[in-house]
Amino acid sequence: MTNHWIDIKNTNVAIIMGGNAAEAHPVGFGWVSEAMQHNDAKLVVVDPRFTRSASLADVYAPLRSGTDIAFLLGVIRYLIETDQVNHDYVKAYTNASFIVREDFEFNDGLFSGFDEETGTYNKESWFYELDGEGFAKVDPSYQHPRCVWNLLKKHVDRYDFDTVSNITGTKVEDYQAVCEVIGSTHTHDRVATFMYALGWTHHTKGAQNIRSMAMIQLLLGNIGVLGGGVNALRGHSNVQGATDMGLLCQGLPGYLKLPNDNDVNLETYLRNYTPVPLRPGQTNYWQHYPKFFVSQMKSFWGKYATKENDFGYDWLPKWDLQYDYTKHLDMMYHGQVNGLFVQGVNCINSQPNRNKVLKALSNLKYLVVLDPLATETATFWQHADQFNEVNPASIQTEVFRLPTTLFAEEEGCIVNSGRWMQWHWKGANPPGESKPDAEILSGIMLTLKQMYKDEGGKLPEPIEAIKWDYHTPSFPHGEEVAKELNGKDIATGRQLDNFTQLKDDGSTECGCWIYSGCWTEAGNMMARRDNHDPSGKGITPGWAFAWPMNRRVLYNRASCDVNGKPWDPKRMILEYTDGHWHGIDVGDFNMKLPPQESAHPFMMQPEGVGRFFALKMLAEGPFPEHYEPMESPIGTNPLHPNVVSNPAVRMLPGVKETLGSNKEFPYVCTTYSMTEHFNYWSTHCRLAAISMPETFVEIDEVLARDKGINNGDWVRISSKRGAMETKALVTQRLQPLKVNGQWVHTIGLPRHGSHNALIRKSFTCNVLTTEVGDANTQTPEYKAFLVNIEKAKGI
Amino acid sequence: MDRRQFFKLCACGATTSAIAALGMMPGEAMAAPREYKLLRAKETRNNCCYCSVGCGLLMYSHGTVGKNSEQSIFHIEGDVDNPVNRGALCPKGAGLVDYVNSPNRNQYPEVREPGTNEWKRISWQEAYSRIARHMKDDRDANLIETNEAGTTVNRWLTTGMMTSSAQPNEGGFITHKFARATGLVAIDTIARN
Amino acid sequence: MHKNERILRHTLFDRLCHWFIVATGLVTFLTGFAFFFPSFQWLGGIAGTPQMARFVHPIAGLMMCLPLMLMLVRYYHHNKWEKNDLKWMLAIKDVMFENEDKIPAIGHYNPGQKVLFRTFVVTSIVLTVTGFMMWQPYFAPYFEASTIEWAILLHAICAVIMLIFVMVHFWMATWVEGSVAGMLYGTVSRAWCKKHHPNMLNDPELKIIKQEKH
Amino acid sequence: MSAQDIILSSGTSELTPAAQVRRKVAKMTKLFDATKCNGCKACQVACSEWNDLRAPIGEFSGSYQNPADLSSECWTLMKFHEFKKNDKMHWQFTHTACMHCDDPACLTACSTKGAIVQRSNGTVDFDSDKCTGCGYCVSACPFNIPRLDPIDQKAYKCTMCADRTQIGLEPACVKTCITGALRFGTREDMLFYADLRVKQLKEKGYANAGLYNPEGVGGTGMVMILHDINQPESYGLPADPKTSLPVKLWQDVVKPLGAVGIIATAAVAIAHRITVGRNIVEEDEPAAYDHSHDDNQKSDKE
Repeated sequence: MTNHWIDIKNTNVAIIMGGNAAEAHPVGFGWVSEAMQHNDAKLVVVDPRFTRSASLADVYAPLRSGTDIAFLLGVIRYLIETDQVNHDYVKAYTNASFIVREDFEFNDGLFSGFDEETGTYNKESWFYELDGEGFAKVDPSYQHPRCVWNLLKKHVDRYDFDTVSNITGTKVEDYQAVCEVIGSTHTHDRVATFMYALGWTHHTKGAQNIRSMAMIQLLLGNIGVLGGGVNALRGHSNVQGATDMGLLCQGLPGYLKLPNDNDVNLETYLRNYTPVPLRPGQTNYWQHYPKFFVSQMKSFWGKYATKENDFGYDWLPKWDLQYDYTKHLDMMYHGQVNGLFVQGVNCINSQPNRNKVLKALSNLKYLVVLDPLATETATFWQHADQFNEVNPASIQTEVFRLPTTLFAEEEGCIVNSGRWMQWHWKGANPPGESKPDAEILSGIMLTLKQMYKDEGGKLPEPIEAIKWDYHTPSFPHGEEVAKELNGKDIATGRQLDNFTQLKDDGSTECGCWIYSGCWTEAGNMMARRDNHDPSGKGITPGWAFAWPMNRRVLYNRASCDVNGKPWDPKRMILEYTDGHWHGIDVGDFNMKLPPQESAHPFMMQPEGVGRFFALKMLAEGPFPEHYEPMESPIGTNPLHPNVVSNPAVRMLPGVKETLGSNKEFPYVCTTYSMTEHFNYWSTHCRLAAISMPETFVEIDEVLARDKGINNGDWVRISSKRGAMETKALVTQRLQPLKVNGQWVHTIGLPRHGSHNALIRKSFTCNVLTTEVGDANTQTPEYKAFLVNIEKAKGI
Repeated sequence: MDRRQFFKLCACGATTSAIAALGMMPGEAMAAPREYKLLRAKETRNNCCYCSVGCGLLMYSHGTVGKNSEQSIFHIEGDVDNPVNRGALCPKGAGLVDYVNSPNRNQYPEVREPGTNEWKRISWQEAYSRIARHMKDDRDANLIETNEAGTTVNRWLTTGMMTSSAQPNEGGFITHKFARATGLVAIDTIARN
Repeated sequence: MHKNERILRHTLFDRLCHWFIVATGLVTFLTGFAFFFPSFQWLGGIAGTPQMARFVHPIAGLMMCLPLMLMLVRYYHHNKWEKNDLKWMLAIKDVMFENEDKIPAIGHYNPGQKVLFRTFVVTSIVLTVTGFMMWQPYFAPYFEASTIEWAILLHAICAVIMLIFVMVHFWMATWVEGSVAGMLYGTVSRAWCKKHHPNMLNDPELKIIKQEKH
Repeated sequence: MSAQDIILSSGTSELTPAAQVRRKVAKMTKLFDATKCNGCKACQVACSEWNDLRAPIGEFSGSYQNPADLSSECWTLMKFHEFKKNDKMHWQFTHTACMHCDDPACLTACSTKGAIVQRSNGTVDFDSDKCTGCGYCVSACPFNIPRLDPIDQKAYKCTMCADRTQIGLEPACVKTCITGALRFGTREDMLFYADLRVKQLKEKGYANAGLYNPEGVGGTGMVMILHDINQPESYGLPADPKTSLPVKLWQDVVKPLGAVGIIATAAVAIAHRITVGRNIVEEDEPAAYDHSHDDNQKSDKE
């Protein structure tokens, strides 16, 4: 979230699309409710299903799953067409006026530089035209035919109401109603917020879904202001923290990059990731990359990180490919992997294509499961009727199941969607011999260290060097690690005040630069519990700590104009008066600078502005484009039949054969979470199991009639990957949509099945889902895939 | 009073007492509400472990923090001071006490030996040693120190790690150090799905 | 000879039935009274606790009603409406004030007793049926709430009527000397018959028990 | 809690009213704003959690509504109603729990003294110690709320968290409610707030919005704001709940008449006995009668 949960109360229009806040983030939705009652806000819900969010919406529009980009680009076209654009904002704070290279093209669904063979783009042409000094050329008058504004207008021109309606299945009048409400926020005194979650990311073009929305927000001037923003409603309680901690195949803590094979040494590495400004006078904050990285290496290797050995740079593994989970699982499936650690994840229920996951796990030599609960992943080798048909004797995996603590039994900090780092305290001892993850991993690490010391082995240096100098090395306390994350001056041992004090000479250590300031000499900032809200705008500076710098609204420089005057005085975050900045939040810029010099609110970008044109950031193009899901119910793309689906999607060998066609599998299936459950955890919780004891599948009345299915009947759902049986819920909340001349039925499948918990034994939806994922993040397609459904006898 | 009257009186008295004993006596207690169950229970602040709203919790546990009492959590409700939820909790959060006390919690380190069909309880030290042995054998055999171009890459691809997105940051950082120090590249979180 | 004759009015079986009904009826009415007038909840104490009273009441009620119905069947032939009955009813004032010469002769049962009989027939059937309908937790769940409410009302009405008739029955039985003894020991004297139920002596099936003198 | 916190008690009458409240406290009311509810079930779960209730884990019953019905282990249940009106989808949710009527039919119908009471703050509570399990409250409740427990055979329902409210806290369901659909406060405050909200809804185009506070039961301790007050049935609520005719007849007619009848009968009988005396048969040979007892017994045994 660029903003935070409470800030939603300041909005005028809340758009829930690609998410279902009322069900998946209920307490967050409470702030929508607050806005509706106290700020007369309108709620717009766009979803294939009439959800519990939709039940309270002022405007609801159904759309076909997987067509969000068409929907949103149509909104952009509508806004430009009707001139409902916040021009002051767009001119000052976006790259609308920037001129794009001459060789950039978009033809028939493909951007310039596509390589058919590899299925990837050469992104060379997706860039600004530079002048002699290396700065991007701009044309503030928008006269240049290749300025971003004109390219954008041309790009979205195809998405008129009828085209959008034809693709999405949304009725034109519903669509228009949504457009009008969104458009109403283009003025300075009205703001819209978009709330999205897995409904947008679980697609083969998830990142572009979000970009499309971000572009709308830029057009309307809604980013960086109170009640606005781009608000990802993240899933798990600390998935924000896990991402901050860089627990991804190409990441390091604090959004630093894990080096790849091209970053042959530290010097090259730092050069590659330290950007140069693209416009004069930029803050270009990533210029400090070396300070962040070197300080992090000091926290990794301690005294072993010296200038002479490039601060231990070579001990970091380098990647040659993106070894995300899907890729690694594919390697597992093909017998190329021996071991897997699974920490608090129920892979066999949550990873796509269950049958493949099962086979892949069976190929392992050892599997270590750290989990508070008895998950199906740890017992994948156990036969369980039709739910897990295996022969234990034939599975040679050695499985360790290690009991871990839960939130209630440990102290530490978790980060919510609004980037609040909230410290929590231990309330009781865990059951049996359970231990926190950190203690277990320390136990293994210390044993490993000893083994390398005793026996030697391949590359023992990093294992020896890794800094484990905690008071009790076998159990690093949360407090110690939190201090390590904040960083300190090595010579004096003083905790740093914030990341501006970091140095690239090895004199400071800091585990995660964005967290710096969370545990200073003044103590644990995350444990602060002053809920005072002096401005009444929901900014509680004394409650916990929000990274970075205790800043509650990101990009807040964009809340005022170039001269430092708030666009809307009622939404003042910061204001420049009497030669100083005043305000209710920590400025997201150098507050020592006068307004004209800080008027590049997106200071992490080398050009300081928001991008309609995304340059080389994304895999499938600098502009979003509607592509059909990999399994399309209409089998074509009405915009460009030659390029049906996302051309940049990674297709691992053999995966193409696991995709079904609309002939065999005519219905769109979409999976989702329900209010009563949280993934596969709460299935072990009695109260949750009572309130939703069994999974089911939702189908519309027309399809039910055609198939002779009554409410409560058993049905069999099949995809190219597998089949499952469950009970049907026949409902009016789903409806067939007219798409490209045919009726498309959507089937809704909740994801909370389990055969090993307190709820009734059932299949999990990943029996059906495909591992094909987003071209950038590889997040698998869980929201739009094809299935067939028929009446069944039942289990 | 003659003898007859005396007996009559006694009989009356006995009857009255009998009737009273049958329930005519006044003084029965009126309906009292159940006693407030949190009196003196230990209160601990925490945050919900489910979604990312980060709702504040108040957890109530049995026992004082005295040396002889083993605390166990018996009630969890919203923290009214927390500005994000102001005491409210969703159905999942409202039922957290059953999650903490789920009958399906793991209790001990266990191992399932290859090809068998059962769990075997082991000690923590045995678990550490056996896991570290697996790791070392695999790492020593499969760590790639340089690529074809001769660049030092030090990656270990034959073991992977799915990391938790519910553990605190501190655990996350330890996890990261654990993974990168050994050369693991294939680490991922459920953040992707 | 004549003086040692006794006339059989109630067989042993009927007497056992009657006193069994008295016993179960006492429990039923006391416990029922406790529900009807919660101020008299202590009457339910006869069963130990109010909960036990609630548990016992339907069982005792059933144990009362089943033999009662049996008796009603057995006594049916005595309770047919006869010619003189109306006259007797019109002369009720004389009955009550013992102007015996003005009372028409009647048989085994007088019309007052016949009315009592009919009331017991009706109320015991209604009480049984409605009792089942409101019997928690076994039978009540099979009925609609609104049906049960009417059942409860009818049950109460019938119980009150039955109680009043039981009181009348008790009043009359204790008024007419020899009646209680008749129900206890089965026989009445010829004089008693002549006085209260003269036509009974005309019954061809009249059973006379002769007693040997000491 | 002393008797002085009770306004009404079952098994009392106008002749013998319950001890009258001495501790004057404000009447408290729970407000359920159906126009703000999204059916998340937090209230349902929080109720079970606070009151230590665990209904059996059921099965899918063709709806989001789980458990399928209220029970002695489920005092608050979210009910789901979906329908289309004027081609617009409606999904309405009803927070189903005790309405805490001002004139509670359950209390009127209760067969046991003090088993149902109305506390001075207006909440209607069951005293399971006294409950005999007759089920009269179950059939009398116009909202179909109380349920008998299959094990202890006592009636249970929402207590408005009497253990919380007595020390000044809100009920668990209200505390946990996310959207503000549930509120708790003095009756005055809640009616004031409801009035404002209904006006706001009318301005927003819900011409029939209104407050469900049925007069038939003297008003309720849980009032509800509905989109369409003319159609409470669409929320599964009775249009005109009240103490039913049979219960009223039973309490107000049959009981007093019965009492009169019984007393009158007894009075007449006693008067008759005193005035007329016993009806004695003059035997031909009175002496013979005295012997007859023993003889009769013998004769019967023959």
